[in-house]
Amino acid sequence: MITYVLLVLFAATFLVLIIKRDEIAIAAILFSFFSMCYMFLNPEITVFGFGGWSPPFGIVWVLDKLSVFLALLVTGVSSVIAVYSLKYIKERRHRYYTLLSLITIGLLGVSLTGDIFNLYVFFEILSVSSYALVAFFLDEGAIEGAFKYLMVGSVTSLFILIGISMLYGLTGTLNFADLASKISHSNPYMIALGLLVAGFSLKATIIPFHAWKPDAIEGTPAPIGAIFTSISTAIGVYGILRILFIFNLIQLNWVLISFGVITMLVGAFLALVQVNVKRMLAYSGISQIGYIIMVIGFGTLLGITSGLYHILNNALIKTLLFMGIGIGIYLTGKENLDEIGMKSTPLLICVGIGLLSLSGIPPLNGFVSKWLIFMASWEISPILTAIAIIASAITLAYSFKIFSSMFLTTKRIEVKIPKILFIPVVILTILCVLIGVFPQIGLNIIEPAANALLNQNQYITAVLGG
Amino acid sequence: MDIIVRTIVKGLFPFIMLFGVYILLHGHLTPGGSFPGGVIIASGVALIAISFGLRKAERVIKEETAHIIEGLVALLLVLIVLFESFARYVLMPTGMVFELWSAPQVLFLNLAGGVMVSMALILIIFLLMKE
Amino acid sequence: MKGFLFIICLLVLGGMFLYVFLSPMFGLWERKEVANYYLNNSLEMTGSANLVSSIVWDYRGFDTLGEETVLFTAAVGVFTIVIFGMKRRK
Amino acid sequence: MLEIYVGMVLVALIGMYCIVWKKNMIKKVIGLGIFTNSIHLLLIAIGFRAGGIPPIVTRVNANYLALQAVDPLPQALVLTSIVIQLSVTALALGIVTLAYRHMKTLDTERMNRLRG
Repeated sequence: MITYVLLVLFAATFLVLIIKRDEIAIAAILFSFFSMCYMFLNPEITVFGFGGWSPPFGIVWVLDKLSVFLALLVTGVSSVIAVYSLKYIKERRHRYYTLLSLITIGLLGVSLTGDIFNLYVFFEILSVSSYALVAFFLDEGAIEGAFKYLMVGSVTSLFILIGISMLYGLTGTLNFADLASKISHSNPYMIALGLLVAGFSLKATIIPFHAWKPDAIEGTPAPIGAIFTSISTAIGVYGILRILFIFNLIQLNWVLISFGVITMLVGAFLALVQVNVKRMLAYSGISQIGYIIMVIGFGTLLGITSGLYHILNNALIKTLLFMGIGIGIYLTGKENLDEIGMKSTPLLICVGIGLLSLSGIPPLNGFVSKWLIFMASWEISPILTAIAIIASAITLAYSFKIFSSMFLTTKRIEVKIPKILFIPVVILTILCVLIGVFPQIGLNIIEPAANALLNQNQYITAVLGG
Repeated sequence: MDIIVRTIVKGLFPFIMLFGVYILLHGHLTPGGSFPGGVIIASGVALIAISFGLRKAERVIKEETAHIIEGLVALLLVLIVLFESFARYVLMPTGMVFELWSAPQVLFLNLAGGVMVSMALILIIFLLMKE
Repeated sequence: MKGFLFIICLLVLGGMFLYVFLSPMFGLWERKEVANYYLNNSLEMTGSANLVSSIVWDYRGFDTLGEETVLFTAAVGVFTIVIFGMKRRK
Repeated sequence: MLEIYVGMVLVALIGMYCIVWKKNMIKKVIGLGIFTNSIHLLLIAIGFRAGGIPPIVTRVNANYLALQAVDPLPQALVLTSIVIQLSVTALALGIVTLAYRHMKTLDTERMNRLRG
């Protein structure tokens, strides 16, 4: 089943430039989303060896609940964005769609792979195509931001390569399950772990590595900004989770908690002072990732569940906000806060719902995961809950700032929103409200994923035991 | 570029190409394979582009054809690698070892990979040289 | 002053690397079960005399497919960036 | 073995220093190349074996190859990572040529001031 998904996706990327029709790429991404939904239904872990080789000798893709949940999220968001950018991108659209489907392949590959070097190769596909997309709009800001992102990104992915070669030197294998059974918690392994986590935390934009994001997002078109803030950060967090899963270190660790808290606060404060809408959303994405990293540092089942739930919600909200504001930028052509006022009630409702759920207002999905986060942090120590509440108060402040500047300012222009741009926004708004009102939908997706993360030997026996 | 470089490049070009194809074809017997072979072929074309200018190099291979060849060969590569367990029946490793046909699958994939590498590099060289 | 500080933390990083590389268990052939498997029976399974090519294209062919797409991405990416840069300047 | 690893770490540090500290864009790209090549050196050094022969099977060394040959797996990883480094450098040089066309300078310091 996986080979058909990959065949369709690879064929789409290679044929869009030749056949010069973008619908192939959209159809391929949608097909991969539906097949991921189908994959999610069968309960047990499926293992697929490429070329028919058995796990430690060939490359293996392992579809346990966590990977399929992330693949579902990734392909879902990129299919919504593929539909949205059909109208949003006006020139050079074939190249845009080639790079978009390459990003989808990279994200899908990183989330489903069971081999550490294959993880690096797909992480590199993802990075190289996002370097190209960052420099898509080619004014001075984009070029400088793209070059900085390229330099920082390739240095950190080289750190990942050093970590991989250390692990190969120490254990002699490249397969996740084989590594997991051979790793001991002695010092050399900890240094390799540190390098790998540092490499992945760049994509997840944790504080020391977050500088590239605002400049990069300022230069990219809005749909790609949505991809960067929502799913490529989710992949960074997933990389950290998978590495800790291999090292069997999913327990209370104060390093992650402190990084999460710093990222949460710094991201929220910086978001408050921004003028450019895209930069503000970028910083807000950074602070949401701070929540997730803090909660993952708890290592408890409730912590992991709330972290994964917040990844899902953050992806939905950020994509909704970027697309809603993208419509504003598309119509007014400007990106600063005080120039994208619009007079259109349907858009007001959708972006309003997105902003409300960003700041965690009860009936919506942001509240559900924020509530889980507060409960998880209450178990560990009340101070963390207090900090989390302060950060979500700041989130409320800057989301109101966006709302007022877009819909309540005096100078608003009469607009008519094109259909293709508006349907994805409506779909995501309905999804946000649905998950907010019936949180059980999200839970029965995320509960098995959190359990899959916590017991490692089930994974090992599935892959190696056969 | 001046006349000396042009005559030398004109003389060397066929041998560079021949050597690149040789490395490509014998990827499974001798060291080297799809990447060194592809790079040597691309460097031959780059020599032509540098010394004779882009118009002459376009006569060797145009940019659009490079795109099309790269897309199609990549598709072929995807088909074989993804369905490798079936492809192995067709491209069975024949009994004879150390001859050209000893590993048809590795040979075929080497060729496809080499063509893709050389087409991609030619594209990048042409694009970076465009004024 | 900042340069000096930066060189210090680079040396610390290098020291960490060296600590791992020179640790006793690093690169021992007893631990390399996968590599010994390739050395012993890759000629029969794939028929190719060059073991590195047999790994690159047969055992880990999917890695090389992924990496050909990286090269394809670079070609498309440079194509996107350079062509538009020129048109805009005219 | 000690001198290979020490050499690799030194080259890696030089590469990192060059990436971070040099102002000119092209020098940063060269520093990236140095850093990547030091990692390839590391990968090959992991597959090292005293008195090892290249992992190519010939009629002569068919029987004693398994005990003499160097480890082929890191060499396959190096092939892959060389091509990845090639594509990152190609993209970086694409961006550098564009930056020079737009802003007539390759010095990242002045580029920051230009953008304000």
